[in-house]
Amino acid sequence: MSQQANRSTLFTPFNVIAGLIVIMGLILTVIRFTKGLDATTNLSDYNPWGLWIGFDLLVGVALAAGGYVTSAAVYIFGMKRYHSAVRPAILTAFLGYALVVFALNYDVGRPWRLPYPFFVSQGTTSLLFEVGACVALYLSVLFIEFSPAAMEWLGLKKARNLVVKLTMVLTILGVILSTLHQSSLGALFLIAPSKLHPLWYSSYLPIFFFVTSTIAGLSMVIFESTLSHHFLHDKMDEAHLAGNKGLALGFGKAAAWVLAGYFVIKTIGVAADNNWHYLGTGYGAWFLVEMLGFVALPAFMYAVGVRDRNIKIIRWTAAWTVLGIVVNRFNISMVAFNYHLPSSERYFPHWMEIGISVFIVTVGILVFRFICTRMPILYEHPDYESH
Amino acid sequence: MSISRRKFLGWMGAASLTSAVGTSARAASNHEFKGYEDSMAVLHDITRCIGCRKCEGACNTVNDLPKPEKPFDDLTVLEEKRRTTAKAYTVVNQFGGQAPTFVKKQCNHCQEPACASACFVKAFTKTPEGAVVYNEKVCVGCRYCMIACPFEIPAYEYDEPFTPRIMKCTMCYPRITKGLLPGCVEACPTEALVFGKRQALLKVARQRIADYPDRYVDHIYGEKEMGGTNWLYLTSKPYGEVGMREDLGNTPAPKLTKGALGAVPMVVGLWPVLLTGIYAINKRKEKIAAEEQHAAVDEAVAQTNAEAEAKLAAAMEKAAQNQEAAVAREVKKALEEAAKAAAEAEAAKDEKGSDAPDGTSEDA
Amino acid sequence: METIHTLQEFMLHTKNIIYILMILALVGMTAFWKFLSGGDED
Amino acid sequence: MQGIGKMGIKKIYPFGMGILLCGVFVLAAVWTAAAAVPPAEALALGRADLIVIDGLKSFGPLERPPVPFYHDKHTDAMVKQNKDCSACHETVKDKLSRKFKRVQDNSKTAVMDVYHDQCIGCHKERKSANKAGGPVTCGECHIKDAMLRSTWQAITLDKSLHYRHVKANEKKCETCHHEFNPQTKALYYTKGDEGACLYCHKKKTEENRISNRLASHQACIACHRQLAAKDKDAGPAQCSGCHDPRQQALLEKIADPPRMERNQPDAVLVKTGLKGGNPEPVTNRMRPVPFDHRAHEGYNNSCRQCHHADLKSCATCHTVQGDEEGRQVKLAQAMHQNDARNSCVGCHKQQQAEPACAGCHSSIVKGRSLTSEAACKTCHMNIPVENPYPDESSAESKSMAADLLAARKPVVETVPVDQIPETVTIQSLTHDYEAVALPHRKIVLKLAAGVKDNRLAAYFHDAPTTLCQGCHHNSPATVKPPQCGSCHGRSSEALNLTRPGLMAAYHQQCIQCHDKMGLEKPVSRECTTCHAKRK
Repeated sequence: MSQQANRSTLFTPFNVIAGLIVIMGLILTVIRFTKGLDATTNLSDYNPWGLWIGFDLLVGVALAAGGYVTSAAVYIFGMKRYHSAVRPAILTAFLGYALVVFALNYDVGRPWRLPYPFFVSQGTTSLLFEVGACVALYLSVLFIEFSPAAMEWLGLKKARNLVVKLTMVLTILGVILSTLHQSSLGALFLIAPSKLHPLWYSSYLPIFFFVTSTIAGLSMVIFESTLSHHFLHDKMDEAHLAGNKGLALGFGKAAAWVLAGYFVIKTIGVAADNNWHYLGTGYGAWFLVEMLGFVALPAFMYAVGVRDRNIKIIRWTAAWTVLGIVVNRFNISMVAFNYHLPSSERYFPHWMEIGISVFIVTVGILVFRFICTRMPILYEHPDYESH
Repeated sequence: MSISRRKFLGWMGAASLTSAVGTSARAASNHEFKGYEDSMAVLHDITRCIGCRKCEGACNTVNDLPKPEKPFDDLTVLEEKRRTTAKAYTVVNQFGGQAPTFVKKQCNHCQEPACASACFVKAFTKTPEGAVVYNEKVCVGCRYCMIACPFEIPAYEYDEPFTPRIMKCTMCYPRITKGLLPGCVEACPTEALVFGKRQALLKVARQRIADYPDRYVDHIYGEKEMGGTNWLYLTSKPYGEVGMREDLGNTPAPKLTKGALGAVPMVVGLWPVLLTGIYAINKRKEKIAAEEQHAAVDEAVAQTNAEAEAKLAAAMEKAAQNQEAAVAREVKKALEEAAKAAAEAEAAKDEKGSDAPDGTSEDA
Repeated sequence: METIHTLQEFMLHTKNIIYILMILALVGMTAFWKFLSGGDED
Repeated sequence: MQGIGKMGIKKIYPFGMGILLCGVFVLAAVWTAAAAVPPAEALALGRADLIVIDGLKSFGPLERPPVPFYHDKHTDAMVKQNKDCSACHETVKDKLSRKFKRVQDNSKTAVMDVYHDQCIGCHKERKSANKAGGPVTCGECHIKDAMLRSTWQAITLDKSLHYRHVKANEKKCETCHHEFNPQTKALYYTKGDEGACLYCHKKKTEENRISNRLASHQACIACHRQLAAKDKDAGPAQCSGCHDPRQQALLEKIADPPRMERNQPDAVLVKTGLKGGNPEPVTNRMRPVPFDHRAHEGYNNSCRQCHHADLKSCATCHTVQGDEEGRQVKLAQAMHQNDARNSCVGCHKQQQAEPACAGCHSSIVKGRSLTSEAACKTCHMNIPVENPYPDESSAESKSMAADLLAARKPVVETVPVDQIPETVTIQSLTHDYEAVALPHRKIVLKLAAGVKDNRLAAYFHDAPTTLCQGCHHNSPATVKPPQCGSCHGRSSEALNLTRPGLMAAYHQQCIQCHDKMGLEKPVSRECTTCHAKRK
């Protein structure tokens, strides 16, 4: 993709590695769609969902929450000072969701039937229906929200201005849809109380998932802006470069506060089902690692970073929190799921599954770079300076 | 697609119509659904099972599934613990070494099937006959049903790249609708499996427990589990010891997700109100702020002008007593000052004015 | 419309309707907000 | 572009991939850890002398976990140091206090100090003298949920053991048996009023009577020790001696000890308990039941099997109408309650679990206490006597009981062998397998052999053909019963769920009987062990 962009630096180490990953990805794709899941995954009748759901779907959607969080902050809560963060966030979200849908094609048995739930046979009692509907709608919403950038790039003034008029509606719609499917992803597991370890199973699962999604969103925006700051420095205008610090502080503060709240409701979750005694077990230890290491700790580190204006701490905490989200989603979808089965029946991903996931992430990074190097994401387009 | 869209619309019509007319399912929140009264069921009396695997064989033939590598009269298979797979709708497991107990495992045909509740294309249907049947014509292969099933029954054709199906016992739906017995029941030499109306079989089970109190555990597995199943079990050993989970609870699967699903329309209804409200409030705040700024500026301007005039007046008076030369100089000076002040004020005003549109430009 | 025997069927029926209502609601609310704030907004 | 290229390789790893990878590793580690099953907690080898010291419970909840204490270990240790029980137990009027180093529990602190000072003191002493000692720190004694298994098992003074004591004490019953005079607060003894200790000494100490536990430990151990002191052969004085199952197994058993001498009857009419309320008119009373007391003494290993509260006749408490002295259990119940251990029917039912009987009886519905009218007559013998209801205490009644018992004839003969079909070939079901030739006669003879010497069976199997009904159930007792097929259809049609089809009927009947009788055949559950595969 980016190859033809700049011939002189075609064979930078980054490009070479990315290229290799992409090639591997394509080969694995062929295997997946000719030999089936059996040949490419460790999925079994006991473990029907693996890495492609646990990471590509659950983590993917969570980390793409930056879109609605930022746009809500700026347009609904009127925090204009973060305006420069909206477009990158929207773009990340858009790519995130696009890749989620892309990844789903690998996981489901008959990808071409993915529209069936909406057009052929509506299983409205299923939370997966609800998730599907929201993701589909939100993906289109994100596309529209993102389109102005593309239009500015292509110079479609009229269309661009028209879409910009819709910003408010789209934002609110985006928040609604996100609220729904972010929480419903957690609600997916409500139907299997006998399979998910009591420490992670809770009737509050949907709420937990929604709250964590906002945490993920806030942290991801910081994380992503940090990366852009590092690698796309030359693509950023003063507003973005300047905004970067304020963003980290503002979003860091928010993240810390939400994490604190999350810690509280998680504790209440344990109390609600009286699961205290499980804390003594092996799973309990791991649960505590998640709670203290990936919730309490980042909450504190964020706070520290915000108090003494230490951007470095905030950025590393953001990265750590993002990892925390990964851990949480992995726990629910894989580690604590089927806890009752003997270890011989437990699931661990096949290298090809990991390969595909890495491939998809790489594609994401490449597309992100491709767009940022061309469209007005990290800078404001001269013709559309706001005044 | 066109057909399907027509379907969709038709369904919309039907739905809205019925909702208008009011359907027969007038269910208050405390209403309990009893399932189909005359649904059929199978009673599996574990104490009678001799582990001959005839049921497995029959199941394999009537559903023409691939032949297994070990034949069905090879009982060594029983030694390792098995589950249902895409190639075997039912398996018999052995528990305990001396005087072992044998337990048949297959789809329990829940009265409120978790698979059906979980499926986002309605691929599973609970038929009035009691069977839970699967329709591969719509299945997308998401395998959520396998996640949902508390008995870990549905299996998936992982080796099938293009048309993978979910595979599970159908209670021999095609056969029972023809008035035949399910394959396994017909083949069972000891009637460890008995096929009949669920209500009747429950009576039979209770009677057996009453007649032979020291042979049976006083519990019919499947009467209440997960809201009740159409496959019922009797046993002499505790169910936990013969590989059946006793911690599933009696909540029917749809109830587990009812709350979450119920929250969805509330969000759709209230979020717009909430968010737009917040937005409007912020907008209002900005408006007021902007107006206050304007007011302040005007005042400032007025003030400076006033001062200028005062100065001018004073100067005139002075001039009256002084000679022209001095007068002329004074007046000139004063006028300049006034003009300057006014200009500043104007400048300030412009600045503010230019700020106002910023930011708000997007929100229309 | 034949009687509903299972909670599953009941939820299917009600959710079908609710999903349609939700779509209508989203459209309707937007329109109504426009109408409501028709005066002061530009 | 340059940016990405040059800095990419430098920076992208610490950030993007680095974080993902380390995440994966952390997970992988925990994953496997979480999946692994926790190690099974090690169980200490069971001992019978495990005592849990939790005496402070009487002063409110315990602050620390109770202390597991091995009594015999300490006894042995004392012996080694040639100390005796007095090293730990005070003596109050020539009886050892069962409490440790004290006579009664005065106050919490007092009791606590006794243990702390004495136990730890002694253990420390031993240590300083560097001899084998015990724990001295809190945690070593107060073990939280200690995984210790006690093999303690109550010991019953059965006929054999009782007789050994009778012999050893030259029939001086008063050595053990006594009664209590509340006025004089003294123990005394009256010949012929002996009873089991448990009749008076109950589980818990009551007014004027110490608990059975206390009583037996005081009396038995004291006596055993005295004998030991005079180095006569004495019973055990240590916990395991009486309470360890392995030790109990080693106790000498007297094959059939002579009857106990408590002037009990040989034969007796079960009294109908006229106490409380008028007797029903003579005409519709059940015939009195002659009871072979002597024989039943032989069947049971202790009087308490039937005489659960005292040695009086059943009807004294269990009157016809019921009486609070008998907890309102009516005479009929006391005799017929089929799930009670002490009732006639209940006890007889238990006998049916014997492998020889279970083959048939396990498939007979338990619900009703009696299976046939004939069964009633077996006990309530309906043979003409001039006065069926003699006065209970009269000699007449005694003789009548004897006569009736003499008249009651066990049915020992079975259907003559030549009338038992040699083999029965089951043709009707040949499908996958050849017809089965049932070794019919062999089976009948096997059943007969099983109950040959069983008097209970001999009395209740009231006809030679009763055995046949084990398989030919629900059909008249005859040597030519109707075919199985006449009731059992070809397969279970949904119409009749309660009656198995023919194939099922056969399999259930055969297999269940083989299981319950614990027969070595069939050697395997392969169908072909009974059925020849059809060509």
